[in-house]
Amino acid sequence: ETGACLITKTDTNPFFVKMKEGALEGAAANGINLSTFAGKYDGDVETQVAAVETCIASGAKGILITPTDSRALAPVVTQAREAGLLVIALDTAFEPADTADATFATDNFKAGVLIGQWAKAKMGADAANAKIALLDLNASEISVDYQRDNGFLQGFGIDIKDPTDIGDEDDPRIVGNDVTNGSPDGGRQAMENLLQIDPEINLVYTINEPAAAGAYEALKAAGKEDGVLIVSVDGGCPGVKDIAGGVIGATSMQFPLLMASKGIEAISAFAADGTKPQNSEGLDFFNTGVELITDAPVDGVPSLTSEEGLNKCWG
Amino acid sequence: MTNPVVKASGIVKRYGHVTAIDHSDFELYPGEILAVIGDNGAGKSSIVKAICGATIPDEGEILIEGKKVNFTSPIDARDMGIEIVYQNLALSPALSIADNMFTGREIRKEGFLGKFLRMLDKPAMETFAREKLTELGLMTVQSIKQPVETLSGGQRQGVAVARAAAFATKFIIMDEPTAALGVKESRKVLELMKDVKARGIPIILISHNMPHVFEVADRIHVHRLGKRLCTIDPKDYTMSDAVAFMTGAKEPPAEITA
Amino acid sequence: MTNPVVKASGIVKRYGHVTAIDHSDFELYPGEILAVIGDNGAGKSSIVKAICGATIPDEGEILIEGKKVNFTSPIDARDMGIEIVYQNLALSPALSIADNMFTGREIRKEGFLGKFLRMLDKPAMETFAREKLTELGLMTVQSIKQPVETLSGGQRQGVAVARAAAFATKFIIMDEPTAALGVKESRKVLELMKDVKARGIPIILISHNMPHVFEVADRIHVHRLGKRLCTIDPKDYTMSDAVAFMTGAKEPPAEITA
Amino acid sequence: MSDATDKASEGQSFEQNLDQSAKEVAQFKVKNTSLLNRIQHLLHNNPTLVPVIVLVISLIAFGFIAGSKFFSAFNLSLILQQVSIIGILAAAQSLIIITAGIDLSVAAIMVLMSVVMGNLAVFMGVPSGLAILTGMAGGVGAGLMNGWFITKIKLPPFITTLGTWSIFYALLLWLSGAQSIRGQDIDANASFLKFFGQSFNIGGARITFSAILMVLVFVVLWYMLNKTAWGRHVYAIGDDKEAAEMSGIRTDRTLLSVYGLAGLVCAFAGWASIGRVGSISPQSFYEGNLDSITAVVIGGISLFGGRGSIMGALFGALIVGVFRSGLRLSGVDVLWQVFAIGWLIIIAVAIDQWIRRVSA
Amino acid sequence: MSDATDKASEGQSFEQNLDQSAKEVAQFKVKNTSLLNRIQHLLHNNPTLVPVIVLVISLIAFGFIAGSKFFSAFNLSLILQQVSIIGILAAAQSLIIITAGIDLSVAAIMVLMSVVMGNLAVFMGVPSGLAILTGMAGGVGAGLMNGWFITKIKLPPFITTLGTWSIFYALLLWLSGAQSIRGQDIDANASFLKFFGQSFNIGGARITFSAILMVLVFVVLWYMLNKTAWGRHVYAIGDDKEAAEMSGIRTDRTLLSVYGLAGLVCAFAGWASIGRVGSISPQSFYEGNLDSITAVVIGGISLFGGRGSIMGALFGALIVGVFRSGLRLSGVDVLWQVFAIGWLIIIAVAIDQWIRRVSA
Ligand SMILES: Nc1ncnc2c1ncn2[C@@H]1O[C@H](COP(=O)(O)OP(=O)(O)OP(=O)(O)O)[C@@H](O)[C@H]1O
Ligand SMILES: Nc1ncnc2c1ncn2[C@@H]1O[C@H](COP(=O)(O)OP(=O)(O)OP(=O)(O)O)[C@@H](O)[C@H]1O
Ligand SMILES: [Mg+2]
Ligand SMILES: [Mg+2]
Repeated sequence: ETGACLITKTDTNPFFVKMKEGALEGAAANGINLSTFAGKYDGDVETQVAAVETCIASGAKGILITPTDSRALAPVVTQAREAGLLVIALDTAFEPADTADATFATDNFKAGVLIGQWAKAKMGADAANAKIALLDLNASEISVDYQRDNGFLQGFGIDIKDPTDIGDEDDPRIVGNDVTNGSPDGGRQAMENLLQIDPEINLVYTINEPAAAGAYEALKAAGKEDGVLIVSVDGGCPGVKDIAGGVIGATSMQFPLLMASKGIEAISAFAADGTKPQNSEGLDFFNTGVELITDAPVDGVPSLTSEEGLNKCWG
Repeated sequence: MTNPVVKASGIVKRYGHVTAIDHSDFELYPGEILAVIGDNGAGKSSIVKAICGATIPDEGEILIEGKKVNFTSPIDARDMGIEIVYQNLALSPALSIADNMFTGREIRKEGFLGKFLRMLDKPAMETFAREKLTELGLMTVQSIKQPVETLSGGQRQGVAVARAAAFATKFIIMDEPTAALGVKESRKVLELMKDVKARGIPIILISHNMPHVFEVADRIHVHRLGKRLCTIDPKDYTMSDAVAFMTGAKEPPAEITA
Repeated sequence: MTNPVVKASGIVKRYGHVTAIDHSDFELYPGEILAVIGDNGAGKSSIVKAICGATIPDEGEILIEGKKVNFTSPIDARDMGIEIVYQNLALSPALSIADNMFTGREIRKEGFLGKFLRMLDKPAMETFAREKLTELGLMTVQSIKQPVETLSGGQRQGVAVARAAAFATKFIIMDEPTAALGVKESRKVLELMKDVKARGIPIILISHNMPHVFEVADRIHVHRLGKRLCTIDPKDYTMSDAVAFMTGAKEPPAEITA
Repeated sequence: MSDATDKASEGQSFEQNLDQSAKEVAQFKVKNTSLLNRIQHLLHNNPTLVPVIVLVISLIAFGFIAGSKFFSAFNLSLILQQVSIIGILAAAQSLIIITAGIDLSVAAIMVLMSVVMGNLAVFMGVPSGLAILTGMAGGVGAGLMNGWFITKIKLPPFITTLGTWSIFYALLLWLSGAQSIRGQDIDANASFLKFFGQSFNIGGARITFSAILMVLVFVVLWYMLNKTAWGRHVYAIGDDKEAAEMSGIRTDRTLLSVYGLAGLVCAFAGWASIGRVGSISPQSFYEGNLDSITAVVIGGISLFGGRGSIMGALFGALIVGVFRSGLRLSGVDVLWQVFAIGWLIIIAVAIDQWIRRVSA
Repeated sequence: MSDATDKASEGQSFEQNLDQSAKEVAQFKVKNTSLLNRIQHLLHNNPTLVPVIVLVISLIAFGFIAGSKFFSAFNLSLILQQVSIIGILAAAQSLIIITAGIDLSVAAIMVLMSVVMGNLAVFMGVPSGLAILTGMAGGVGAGLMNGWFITKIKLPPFITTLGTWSIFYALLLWLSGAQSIRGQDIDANASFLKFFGQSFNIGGARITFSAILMVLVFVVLWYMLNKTAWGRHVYAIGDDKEAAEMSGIRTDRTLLSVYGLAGLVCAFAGWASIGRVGSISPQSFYEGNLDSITAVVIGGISLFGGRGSIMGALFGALIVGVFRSGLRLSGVDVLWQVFAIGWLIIIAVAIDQWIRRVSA
């Protein structure tokens, strides 16, 4: 029986929980004995390193990993590959990407760009006077955080300066950044704070949909829920329902189940005859795709409705 | 002879290599003041702690009013009306004098406030506490709301003694109650003990003060090397005999050894 | 008259509403045993603590051997060779007897181990500690490695007294050193005090035990209501006079009040 | 027999004049009652005033730094509202810290109970009231579980609640599938869960019910701790558990009641958090434990137990809220906010210590 | 004068026979020395054996549950290696907990110093040795900063290190720009930083230098704590600070040295972590504080200070490592791993408590 490991960033984020479910299903179908591991929090390098080591020790054939730090995990992953394991990065690429044998990921920057473009088109002429609130993840600015944030701003047509830095922009339309820890209570508090700085905010970027839900509550409490656009990234089912319910204007949907099942297939193939997966053309990773979900489609940005989204959403 | 209030036999308590009580017996009779004397470290505190449940002996049997008891905590003893003045006093340092005096039997306000809101009647408790301290002659306590940790050593001891004397119904154990007290305050404690005895409540008094012991005790239990060496009647023996027995300078005559 | 070793004047210490020392004076002369007596809470412990830096007085001046001192911690006093037996003993409960006796002046092994690896010479410290306890007649301490918290009240006090007597070079303050001690052990402490005095080291003795005080003291400082009421010579006054002065039963004659 | 005379029941000879000794309680004239002196005494007798002073100072300071936006009635009421959940948790935490314990599981209990209420009311069709009652009972149960380990198995509170924190956290992830329950679903099926999210306006200030709940919780607990025998026992246990036991307090029973009550308060916080956050998210309040402990300590309650007033924790929570809000409004970058809050925690407590020392 | 006779310097009359009193040290025959009794005495005198026993039991248990994979020399050495960083942190934490303090900033100091070393050596061209020395000095400085607040400003250690934790954390995010330093870059410019990542094999086991460092740190600190005067002072301070001060220990100076030393140990942990992880990540070890405290408490060191052997923390760290590894290898779902670890913490400490109580 072929052994494989799935190492996710955390086991608390529904995104990774779904990824795990997808992987376990795929593993069962392919006759793979899958062990799962997770860090205790975003950025928990130590636990992921230990997990990779345990995988090597357990004689697994391959590892699926969402690296919690795209650089710091490189040495131990190299060890694993030297020990003959197939290593596939899911969701987040390593730096450089060829640290792993393959990467099955969403383009988080692209996901940001999509909602940025949508917001710009949706606001039309008002975009020039937009007042933007940016609700990010946390103070440590991990890659998902800056990629989504900067992608959104670029899509909206703002000069992002350093694409790996949050908050270095000087466009006057940006009211401010605040952190949410990706949870609704953080989203609400951050939104309240930014509203205090400028009550005229009319566009809100959020790191994920739970934060968006919290931001919406703050807007509602301030009686501003109608005039403000909220955009987000993830594509969890509650998020898609929030699109339908008018809470969120648009969100970029990712496909964790696809990443997981592709990953399992790749390991199964590798175990059978040693073939390694290929990247998408022109990219240094295999793109599992992003879809913009909105009930107010705009020209030039292809999108799905919330109804269509509900069939594809992952949680 | 009447039945003893407390009858303990064959009590043993060891801590690792250290033996604190070594097959000791103990009796307290109704209405008496029993003094327990002995060298430092002889095991006096240990044996009274075993009687009131503050330590659980390794071996032996304790009967209170003829019934076997197995206290697991001093609260069990207290519920039977046994009060103890511990050598280390057992006061809560940050609480006030009144709070300490009433722990576990606080006075509640009359009427609705007390019955339903369970509100404490602090003035009543403070008045009572002040009264008791005055009875002991502790006139230097300037504020009855002072936390106990700010009291002088003797003032603290006074609080512990007053508490025990006020609430006991079965018997009182006093472990060196006058050690830190002044001349006047010690005298008051001795008077208090006589009062308590007059109320019919027996007392176990541990003390190193021979004149005090010989003044108030009806019987003296001499403790030596973890066990009872003998019991003597203060009318039959002198202080120097007692001291000689307890320090091992003299062997007690066979008829009183136990 | 010779110059005093300690001369304190106008010392005041207040805690919120409570006055512990109220403009008190104090003197200790070379080679004497000075007894300090007074009611519980009179402020005896407070004034000696002020002298050795354990509390910092609000007002007043302290001279030691004629030089003004401003101790901020008892360590300053200790560095001058002043040792104190505190009423609450100041022992570290979880440490062994030997460790407690030597805190701050441990003995190190000879040679390389001691010099470079700074290794303690535990056997030497334990032998010394056992010797000192034996000198005090504390024969019931079964293991010298026992943590102090497992000792009986009197055994603990013995450890504190032995420590102070062994290391003092300037003077010793003893705050009720025999309170918890037995007859034999108290006697040994009194002998020890006489020895120390014979070595030329003066002692401040706080005690409620009048026979002890009158036996060893060269001079008696009577403390009342936070200040020195008078100083008496034990040869000129009886115990009952002293007790009467300290409890406020009698006014001392004008020539001895201070 | 040379000591025969000493046997006379009249005591030793030197005690003969004792009956003439003084009979009044000692009193001293205190001369200087300058203003400073009187303030010192006031603080000495009411140590809770210290965090109040720190709070006022920081309000004024941020009024200057962050400008009028900060000092508006609206913003001040917003701080109150933002603080309310952590404030309620801090009340539970205070109870436990006063007994010389510490509870690392308060936030996990809170979130777990909000998930329980939500699952029952939103997905399983249980009437909201019953769902809430179940959550409350669950909170008490979780608290009692902590208390049981601490009193019966004699585990240290720190390690117990470190363990149960993992346990509760795993349970809440399992129950929720790591997924949040949406605000709209709650509104549709169980709007009573959002009861504490309601608010009313007075003169520009918006007061939410959760803020009122917080104040109520503190007042009730303050009453219980200071005016009832139970409260005295709680302090005595925190002060010196062994002494408390020896002086007749049933320490185990009292501790159990404290942990159970704290669990109930956490469940209330969970209910209130649904109103505050608008949805139920298993990811919320992950650092709630540390935040609640911070509030308690800034409020002057000793981590060693037995000292400090629970009201301090309320002011402690408010101080943290004021710092956070003031820094955001002053436009400080998130990174430097973390930095500044570190300093401000230290400085706030240093001021507190300093004032206490001066007044000691 | 009626009491004239009492003035005789020969003492009171009843003391006349004292010179004949017994003169040997008390001794008792202890009859029953059954095996159980002797084991009890052994444990009583060597409480560190208790975590050792728990460790052995859990090793055996997981040997059964997780099978031969778990019990291989390789996996056991892997556990040692995985535990090494948290183990070193636990050594620093033990030092502080023995003084009745607690340090929430150990992990932040460690990561900050690894970032400092990395920045200097990799990006600024400073020779590795010098970069490491700077990091060490920084660790001492950070520790002294904690110690200064605690001794001079008299802040409680908990709140001090909660504050400095934020401060150090903000600094390390700032210094690193929240970016990790790549393993390749370290190899190219400053491979000495990875010194502790090296390893050698003995009979299937791979022993890394970081594991050796951990053991060394514990041995040295154990020696200092148990065989030198300084160590006795550290214990005395933790036991009762006021008594220690009164009996002549310069408590402030000793505490400062403890915090400085702990900072140095954290810096060593930082250096070792570079070798262990292979790169320098500002996000790693965010929960290192709690993990180190867990190890210390499971190792039987009292959070109230003054009691317990530092060696206990080593075994505590190993116990946690064994649990984690065993659960992982048994294929337990992550969620239920969290759940199980919660229970296992509680059960491990319960066993510890139980054995101690039996042997008391
Ligand atoms: N917890 C304990 N652990 C170890 N030994 C103990 C413990 N408690 C008491 N002992 C020992 O038991 C013996 C008896 O102690 P105990 O306190 O009963 O003496 P005592 O007669 O009351 O002495 P004192 O007059 O000094 O109060 C002493 O040698 C003491 O060291
Ligand atoms: N920290 C403190 N806070 C408030 N009051 C205090 C404090 N320390 C001492 N006092 C008060 O000061 C007075 C003097 O206390 P002190 O300990 O000096 O008495 P003492 O003469 O040594 O008595 P004893 O013979 O009982 O030991 C007492 O009334 C006591 O309550
Ligand atoms: Mg005793
Ligand atoms: Mg005194």
